[in-house]
Amino acid sequence: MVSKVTVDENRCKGCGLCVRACPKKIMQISKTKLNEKGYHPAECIDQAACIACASCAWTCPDAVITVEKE
Amino acid sequence: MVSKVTVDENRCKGCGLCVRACPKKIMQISKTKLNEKGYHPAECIDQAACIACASCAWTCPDAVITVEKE
Amino acid sequence: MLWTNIFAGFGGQGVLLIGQLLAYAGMYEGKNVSWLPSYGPEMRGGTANCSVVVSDDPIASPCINMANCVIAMNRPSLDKFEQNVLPGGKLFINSSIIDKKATRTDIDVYYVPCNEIADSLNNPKVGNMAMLGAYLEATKAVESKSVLDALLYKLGEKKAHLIPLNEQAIELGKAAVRDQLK
Amino acid sequence: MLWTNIFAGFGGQGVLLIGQLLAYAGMYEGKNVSWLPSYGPEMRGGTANCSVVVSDDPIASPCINMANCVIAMNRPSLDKFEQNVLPGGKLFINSSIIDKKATRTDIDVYYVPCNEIADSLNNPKVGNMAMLGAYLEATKAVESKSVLDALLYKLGEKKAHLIPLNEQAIELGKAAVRDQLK
Amino acid sequence: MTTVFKKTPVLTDTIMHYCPGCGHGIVHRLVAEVIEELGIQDHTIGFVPVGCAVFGYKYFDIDCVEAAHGRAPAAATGCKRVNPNNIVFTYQGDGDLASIGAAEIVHAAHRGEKITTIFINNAIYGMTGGQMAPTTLVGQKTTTSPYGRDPEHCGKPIRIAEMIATIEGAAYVERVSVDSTANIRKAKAAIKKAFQCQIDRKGFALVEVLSSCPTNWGKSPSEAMDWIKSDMIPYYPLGVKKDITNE
Amino acid sequence: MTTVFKKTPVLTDTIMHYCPGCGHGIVHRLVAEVIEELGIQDHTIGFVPVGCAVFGYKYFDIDCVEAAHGRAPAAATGCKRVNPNNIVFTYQGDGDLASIGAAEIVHAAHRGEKITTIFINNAIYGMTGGQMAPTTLVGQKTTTSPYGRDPEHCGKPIRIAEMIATIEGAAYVERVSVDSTANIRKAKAAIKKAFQCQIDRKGFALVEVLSSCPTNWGKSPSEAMDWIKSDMIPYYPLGVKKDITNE
Amino acid sequence: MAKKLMKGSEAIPEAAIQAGCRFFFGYPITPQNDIPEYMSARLPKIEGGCFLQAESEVAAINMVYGAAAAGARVMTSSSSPGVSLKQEGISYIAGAELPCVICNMMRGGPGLGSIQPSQGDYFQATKGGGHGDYHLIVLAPSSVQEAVDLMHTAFDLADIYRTPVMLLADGIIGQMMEPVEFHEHEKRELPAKPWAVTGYDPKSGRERSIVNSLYIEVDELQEMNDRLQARYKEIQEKEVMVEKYNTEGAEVIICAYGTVARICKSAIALCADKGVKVGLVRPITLWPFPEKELNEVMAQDSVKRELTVEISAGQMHEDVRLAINGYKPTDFYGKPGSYTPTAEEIAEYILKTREA
Amino acid sequence: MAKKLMKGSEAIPEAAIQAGCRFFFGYPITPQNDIPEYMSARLPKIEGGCFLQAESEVAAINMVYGAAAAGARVMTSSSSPGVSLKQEGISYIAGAELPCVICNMMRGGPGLGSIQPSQGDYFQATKGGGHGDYHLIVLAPSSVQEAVDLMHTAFDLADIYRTPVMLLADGIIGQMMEPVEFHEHEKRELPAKPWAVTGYDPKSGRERSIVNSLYIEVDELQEMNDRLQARYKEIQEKEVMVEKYNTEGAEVIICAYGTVARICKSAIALCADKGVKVGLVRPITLWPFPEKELNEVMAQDSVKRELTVEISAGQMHEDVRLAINGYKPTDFYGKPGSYTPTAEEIAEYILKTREA
Ligand SMILES: Cc1ncc(C[n+]2csc(CCOP(=O)(O)OP(=O)(O)O)c2C)c(N)n1
Ligand SMILES: Cc1ncc(C[n+]2csc(CCOP(=O)(O)OP(=O)(O)O)c2C)c(N)n1
Ligand code: SF4
Ligand code: SF4
Ligand code: SF4
Ligand code: SF4
Repeated sequence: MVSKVTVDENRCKGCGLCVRACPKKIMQISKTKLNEKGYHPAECIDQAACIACASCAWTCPDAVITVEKE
Repeated sequence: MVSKVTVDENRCKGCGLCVRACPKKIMQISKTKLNEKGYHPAECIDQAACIACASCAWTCPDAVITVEKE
Repeated sequence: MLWTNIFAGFGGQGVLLIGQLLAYAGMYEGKNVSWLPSYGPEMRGGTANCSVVVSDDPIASPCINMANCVIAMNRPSLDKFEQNVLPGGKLFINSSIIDKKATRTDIDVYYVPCNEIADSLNNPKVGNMAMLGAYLEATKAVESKSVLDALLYKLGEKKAHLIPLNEQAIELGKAAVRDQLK
Repeated sequence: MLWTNIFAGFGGQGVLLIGQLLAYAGMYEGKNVSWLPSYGPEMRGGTANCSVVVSDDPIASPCINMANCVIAMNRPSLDKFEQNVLPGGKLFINSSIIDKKATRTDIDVYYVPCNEIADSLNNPKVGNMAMLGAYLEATKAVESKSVLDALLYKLGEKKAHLIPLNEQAIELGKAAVRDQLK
Repeated sequence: MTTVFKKTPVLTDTIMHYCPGCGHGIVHRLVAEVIEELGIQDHTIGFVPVGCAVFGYKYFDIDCVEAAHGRAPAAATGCKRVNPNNIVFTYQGDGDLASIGAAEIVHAAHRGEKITTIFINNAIYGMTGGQMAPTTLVGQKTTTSPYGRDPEHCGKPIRIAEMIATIEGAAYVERVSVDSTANIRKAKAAIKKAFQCQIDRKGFALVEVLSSCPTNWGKSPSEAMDWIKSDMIPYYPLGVKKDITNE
Repeated sequence: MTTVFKKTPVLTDTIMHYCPGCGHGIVHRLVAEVIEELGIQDHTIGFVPVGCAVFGYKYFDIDCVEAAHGRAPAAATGCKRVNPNNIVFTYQGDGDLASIGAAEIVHAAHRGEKITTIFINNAIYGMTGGQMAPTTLVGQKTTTSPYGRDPEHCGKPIRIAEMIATIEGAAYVERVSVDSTANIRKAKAAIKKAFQCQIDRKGFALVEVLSSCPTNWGKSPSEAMDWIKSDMIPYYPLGVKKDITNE
Repeated sequence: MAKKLMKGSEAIPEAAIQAGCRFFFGYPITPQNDIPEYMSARLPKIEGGCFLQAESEVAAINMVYGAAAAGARVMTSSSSPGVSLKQEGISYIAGAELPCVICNMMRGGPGLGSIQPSQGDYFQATKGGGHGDYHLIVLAPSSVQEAVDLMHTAFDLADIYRTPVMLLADGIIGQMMEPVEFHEHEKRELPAKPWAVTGYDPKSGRERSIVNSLYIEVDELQEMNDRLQARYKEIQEKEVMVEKYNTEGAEVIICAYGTVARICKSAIALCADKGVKVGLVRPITLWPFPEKELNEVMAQDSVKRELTVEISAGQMHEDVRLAINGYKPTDFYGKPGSYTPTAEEIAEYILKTREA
Repeated sequence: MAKKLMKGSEAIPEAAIQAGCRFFFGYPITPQNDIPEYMSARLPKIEGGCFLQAESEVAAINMVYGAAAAGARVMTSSSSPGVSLKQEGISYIAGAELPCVICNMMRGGPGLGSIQPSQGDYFQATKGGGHGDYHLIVLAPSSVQEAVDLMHTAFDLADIYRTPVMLLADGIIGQMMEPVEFHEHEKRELPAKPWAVTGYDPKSGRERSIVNSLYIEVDELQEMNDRLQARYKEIQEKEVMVEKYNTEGAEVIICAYGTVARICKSAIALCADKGVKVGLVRPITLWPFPEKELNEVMAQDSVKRELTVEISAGQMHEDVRLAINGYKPTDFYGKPGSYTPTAEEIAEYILKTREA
C-alpha cells in the first residue's frame, strides 16, 4: 500500500496533535522549517510507513492534512 | 371534648376551602352574612361536632380560622 | 355637541359595559367617541370606572377630569366623582343602594332606582341598563335604537333574545327620570 | 523635558517590558510618566506596541500619535511607525532583523543589532535590553541605574541574579550607538 | 381551652390581596409558621418576586426585599454573601422562576448558594392575567395559548424540581402540593426542612409547591384544588427529588 | 490515489484564528463535515456565539448569524420559526451556554425547538482570558479563581448534558470528547445524529463536546488533551444522556 | 371598511398583522398584555405566522433578532422594565442593521414602579438606552387610529432604513377604545432583503449572508457607524412627522406627545375660553425630533414662549430646548411617575404663568 | 505612601477596596477583565470580603441590588454590552434608593462592536438607559490617579445620596499605567443605613426594613419620584466637579472628558505653538453636568466659540448645547465607533475652523 500524507505547511500551527495521534509515530514537528505565520509545521518523516489511517487528519484542528492512498 | 372554631369573618373571603377540608362537614359558607369586603364568610354550623382536627384552619389561605379545644 | 361622561361603580355592576354601549351607539350615529377604563390596582379592589366622550367634533382628550355627566352606581363612586361634574352638568345616582343625596346645587341630579327596576324585571343584572336609559332620557346624547344595536353586537346572535329585556330596562330607566327633568 | 516614545515589535520581543521599565525609571526619578499598550485584535495577530511618556511637567495625553522617539524591533513596526517620528526626533531600528534603512531624513536614525548583542551574551531574550540601552544613550531620558532598579522590582528578588546580564546588554546597546550619535 | 390552631404572628395583620382560595395564601402561612417554629424571625430576610406574591413584604413580618422579575435568587445571593448568618429565602412563581429567572435559579443551585427557595407552581401567570407559563399543562388554555398548549408548538411543561435536582449544589429538592390538608401538612414539613438545610449550611434548597390559581384557571377554589390532584400531580409527581442533607 | 481525508469544502479557506491545538478547530471541522455529508449546506444557518468561536462565520461556508452572548438559542429560534425548513444550529461555549445563556438553552430544550446545539465545554472562558466557567473543575485555577475553584464558595461544576436531558423537549443529548482520535470519531457521529434529529423534526438536540483550551489552561496542546482524559472525563462522563429519536 | 370600536392594544397587533407582520415574540407585562394575547389568537391562524411567548424579554428581543435576520417582518412588545432588559438586543439589532418593530407601552418608573401610564422612557427610546451610537425611529401615536396607521409606517421605515423602529405609547393608548378604520395603506417602495440568512448555495452565485455587528478593526467599525449615521441623517431629512394644532398666531406653543398632547388640546380649548390663544406642536416622530417644524412655529412674532407638557421630569423638554436653542423662553409642566395632568391644571398653569 | 506604577484596571479595584468596598459581583467582558480578576485575588483575603463571578450581567447587578439592600459597600464592573444588560437592574437600584458603584469601561458599539476605547455610552449613563426618571451620578476620570481618587468619592456619594454611582471610563484608562498614590482620603460624613435588611426583631423597636421600588398608587409613586428629584437637585447644587485648564483669556474652549480631554490638552499645546489660545473645560461629573462652570468660562469676552471633542457622534455635545443655550457658537469634533482622535488632528481642526 502506498499512502501519502500532505501537510499544508502555511496553515499548520505546529500544535503537535497529529504527532500525538499518529499510531505509527511518523509525524513530527519540523525543527528547521518556519512558516509564514512563524510556526514550525508538522511533517511526515516516513511516508512509506503510513497506513493511511488518517488519525493525524482527524485530529488536526486546522484541517491542514490531506491523506491519500493507492 | 369541647372544641371551638372561630372564623375571623371580616378577613374571610368565602372561598369555601375550609368547607371542602372539614371531615365532619360542619363548615359552610354563610348564605346570609356579607362581610366588609363583600364576601359571604364561612361559619361553623355545629361546634359540638368539631373534633378540633384543624383541617379547616390548615387549609384556609387567609389564616382566618382559630381552633381551640378543652 | 360634546358629552363627556364618567361611569363609575362596583366591578360587577356593568358600568364599563354601559360606557361601551354609549360609545358604540355614538359611533353608529357617526359621532366621534372614545372610551377609557381606569385600570390598575383599583380593579383588584373591586371598583371600576370609565370615561366616555361622545362628540360631533374630533375629540381632544379621552381623559376626563371634569365631566358633563357623572353616573354613580354606588356610594364610593358618588363620593369620589360628585366633585367632577361640570357646573350645569348632570349627576345620575343609583338611588337603590345609595342612600345619600347629592350635595351640589349647581348641577342637575337624577335619582334612578336601578336595582328596583332590575328586580321588577326579575333580572338583577339589568340595573345598569336602567341607568343607561335614565342617562339617555336626560341627555338625548344618542338614540336608544343605537344603544340596542350596540348591545346586539356585543351579545352576539346567540344571546339576541336578551334584547327585549334590556330594552324594557332602558325604558323603565327613562321613565324613572322623566318627571325629574327640568 | 518631554519624551514621547513608541515601542513596537513582535509579541515575544519584550517591547511592552522595556516600555514599562522606562516608565518605572522615570517615576523613580520623580518624573511624570505614562505607559499605554495597544490592546485588542492586533495582540492575537502577534504584534505589540506601547506608548510611553516621560515628562517633567504633568502629562497631557498618554496617547501618542507623533513621538519624539520610535523604537522598531521588527520590520512591520518600522513600516508602520516611521512616519510617526516628530521632525528632529529619533528612530531606533533593530538592525539584526530589519534589513531596510529608514527613509526619513529629518530625524536621527540609530541602528542597533539587538539580536547579535543578545547572541553575544548567549541569551536571545535580552535583545530588548540592548535596544533600551541604545535608547538611553541617545536620549539620556533616564539613568541606567533607575532602569535597573525597575528591572529588579519587576523580576523580584528570586530572579535578581539576572540583573548583571541585563546590565551588560544595556551597556552593549549603549556602545552600539555611541558612534552614531550626532 | 387550649389553642390548636391560630394565625402565626410572623404573618402581619394585613389582609392579603390574593383572590379567594388562592394557594399563595396557604403557602405564605406555612412559610411564616416555619419561621416562627424555627425561631428565626429576627434574622430571616425574605425576597419576594414580581408576580401575585409581589406584595409579600406586606404579609411576612420580617425584613423583605422586592426583587426584579426572576432575579430573586441573584438578589438573595448578594444579601446572603453580605450577612452569611442571616436566613435568606426567595418566594417565586413559575413565570418568575421557571421562565425569566431560569438562569438565576440554575446558578443559585450551581453555586450551592445557601438560600432557600419556595417555588409556587400554579401552571400559569397569575399577576398579569393568566398567560401561559413553562409549567402550563399540555392542552391547558391560557390567554396566550387560547387553543390550549400545543406541545408541537411550544413543548411540554418543564419539571423544575427534577431539573434542579441534577445540580450538585442543590442539597434538598422536594415537590409538594397544597390540594389537600394532608398534602399541606407535608408541604409544611418540606418547607421546614428546606429552611433547616440552610440553617445547617448544607447548600441550596428548593421546595416546589403545586398551587392553585382559581381566578385564571376559571375554576372555583375547590375545583381548582381538585384539578391539582387530577391533572397536575400526575405530570408533576410529588416527593423528594434530592436530599443530601444527611451527608 | 484515492483521497482518504481532505478538508471539507464547507470550511472556508480562511485560516482559523484559534490558538495552536485548540479544540474549537476540531469541532468546526466535524460540524462542517457533517453538513457536507448530510447535503444540507445550502439551507443550513449557523448561529455563532460570543466567545472564541465569535468568528465562526468566517469559517463555516454557510449563511451565519452572530448572536449576542448566550442568546444564540433564542436567535436561532427566531430564525427557525421563520423558515422551518432551514437547518439551524447554534455553536456555543460554556460561558455562553452554561452561564449567561442558561435560560435560553433550557427554554430551547423546553420548547422542543427543532434546532441543534453544539456545546463546547472547555472548562474556562477562552476569549476573555481564562476566567472561571460554571464548568471549571474543582481546584482548577483560572484568572477569577486564582486559588483554585472552591466548591464551598461557588459550587461544583454544572453538568449541562445531564441537566438538559431532564427536559421533555430534548430529543437527543450526548456528551463526547475530542481528546483522542477514537473519541473524535464518536464526536462526529454524535454531531451527525444531532443534525439528523433536526432533519427528522424530532425535537431539540444537544451535543456537549469536552474540548481543550491549551492557552488558558497553561498547557501544551498535547498535555491539554491528556487533561481532558485524566480530569474532565471522570467528572463529565461521556455517552448518550437522552435519545428519543427512535420513538 | 366600516369603523370598529377597538382597544388600542388590540388595534395595534391587528394593524401589525395587516402590515405584514407574521412573527411576534414577547413576554407578558402589564399594561400591554392584550398585544401578545391578540397575537396568540390570530397568528396561529395565519399561514406561516408564528406567535411565541419567549422565556424573557431578553430572549424575546433575540428571537426578534433571529427572525429579522431571516428576513421576516417581526415585532415585539413590552413595557418599561421589560424594555430595559431588551437594550443589549436592541443595540445589536441596530448594529447588525436589521429591521423590526418594538412597542413600548410605558408605565411608571423607575424600578418596578407602577402599571399606570407614564412617559418616563423618552430618553431611553430617543437617545439610545443601549450602548453605542445608534438611534431608533420612535413613533408616538396619540389615538388608536393613529397607532394603527403608524404601525404600517413603522414596518415600512424599518425595512427601508434597516433599523429597529419603536412605537412609544403610554398605557392610555393601549387601554382606550376608539373607532378605527383599517383602510388600505399607501405602499412605499420596499427594498429586497438579499442580506437575509435563508440558506447559501455556493453554486447559486449569491453571496453568503452574514448578519453581524462585530467589527473588530477600528476602521471597519467606523465604516459601520458611518453607514448608520448617514442613514440617520437621511431619516432626519425625510421622515419627520408632526402635527401642528392651532399654532397660527398663538401666544403660547405647547409641545407634547401621545395622549398628553390630547389633554393639551382640551387645555387649549379652556384657554381659548379665557381669550388666550395657545397652539400645540405634537411630535409624531420623537426621533427624528421635529426641530425645524417646531422652530417655524416658534418663529412667529405672536409666540411669546413654549411650554412642554409630559408625564416625566422633562425628558422631551431637552429636545425642545435643543431645538429652540435659547431664542425664546421655554418652560416645563409635568411630573415624573404616573401622574397624568388634567386639562384644567394645564390651562390654569398657562394662564397663571402668563400673568407672572 | 510611595507612588506605584499601576494599570487603571488594577488601581480602580484597589482603590475600591481602600474605599471600603468588600463585595464585588461581575461578569467577564473585555476590556475590563482586570477588575474582576484583581478582586478575585484580593477580596477572599479580606475578612468579610466576597468576590463572586455572576452567571451574567443581569445576575451581577441583581446581586449588587441584594448586597446593597443588606447595607454593604458593593460594586460591579462591565463594558458596554454588559452595561446594557444591567439597565433594568440599575433602574431598580435607583428606584429602591440603594447605594452602589458601577464601572463601565466603554468599548466601541453598537452591538458587539469592538473592544477598543469609545465614549458611545454617554447618553446611556447620563440620561438613564433604563426606564423611568432617574439619574446616576456619573464620574469620568482622565488619569489613573483620578480614577483612584474618584473611587472614594463614588462610594461616598452613593451612600450619602442613596443612589447608584457610575464610573464611566474608556478602555484607555483601564489599560494605561501611571504612577498612583493611595493617600488618605478626606472622610465625608456618611449617613447610617437603618433601611438595610439585616434582620427584624419585633421586640427591638426598630421598624421593619423593606427594600422596594413598587409604588402601585399614583400618589405613592409620585412621592418616591419627588424624593428622587429633590435629591438630584441637591446633587446638582453640591457635587459638580470640573477641571478648567488654560481657560483664562482663551479664544476657543474645548469641552471633553476622560482620556480624550488629555489628548485635547496636547492639542491645546500644539495650538499655543501657533499662537492660538485654547482652553479646556473637562467635566469630571458628567451628571451633574457642569453647566454653570462651563458658562462662566464661555462668558469671557475672549471666548469666540466652543468645541466638543468625543469618541462618539456627539453625545455630550447635547449637554454642552443645553448649557450654552445658543448664546455662543458650539461645534463638535469626533466620530462614533472606536476611533480615538489625535492631538494633531484636533489642533488642525481648531486652526482650520478658525480661519473659516
Ligand atoms: C422584566 C419584567 N417582565 C415582566 C413583568 C410582568 N410580570 C409581572 S408578574 C409576571 C409573572 C407572574 O407569574 P408567576 O411568576 O407565575 O407568578 P404568579 O402571579 O402566578 O404567582 C410578569 C410576567 C415584569 N414586572 N417585569
Ligand atoms: C453581554 C456580554 N457579556 C460578556 C461578554 C464578554 N465575553 C465575550 S466571550 C465570553 C465568554 C467566552 O467563554 P466561552 O463561552 O466559554 O467560550 P470560549 O471562548 O471558551 O470558547 C465573554 C464573557 C460579551 N461580549 N457580552
Ligand atoms: S495537528 Fe495540524 S496544525 Fe497541529 S501540528 Fe499537526 S498538521 Fe499542524
Ligand atoms: S378557607 Fe378561610 S377564607 Fe376560605 S371560606 Fe374558609 S375561612 Fe373563609
Ligand atoms: S390571580 Fe391566581 S395566583 Fe394570583 S392571587 Fe388570584 S388566584 Fe392567586
Ligand atoms: S483561548 Fe482557548 S478556546 Fe480560545 S482559541 Fe485559544 S485555545 Fe482555543
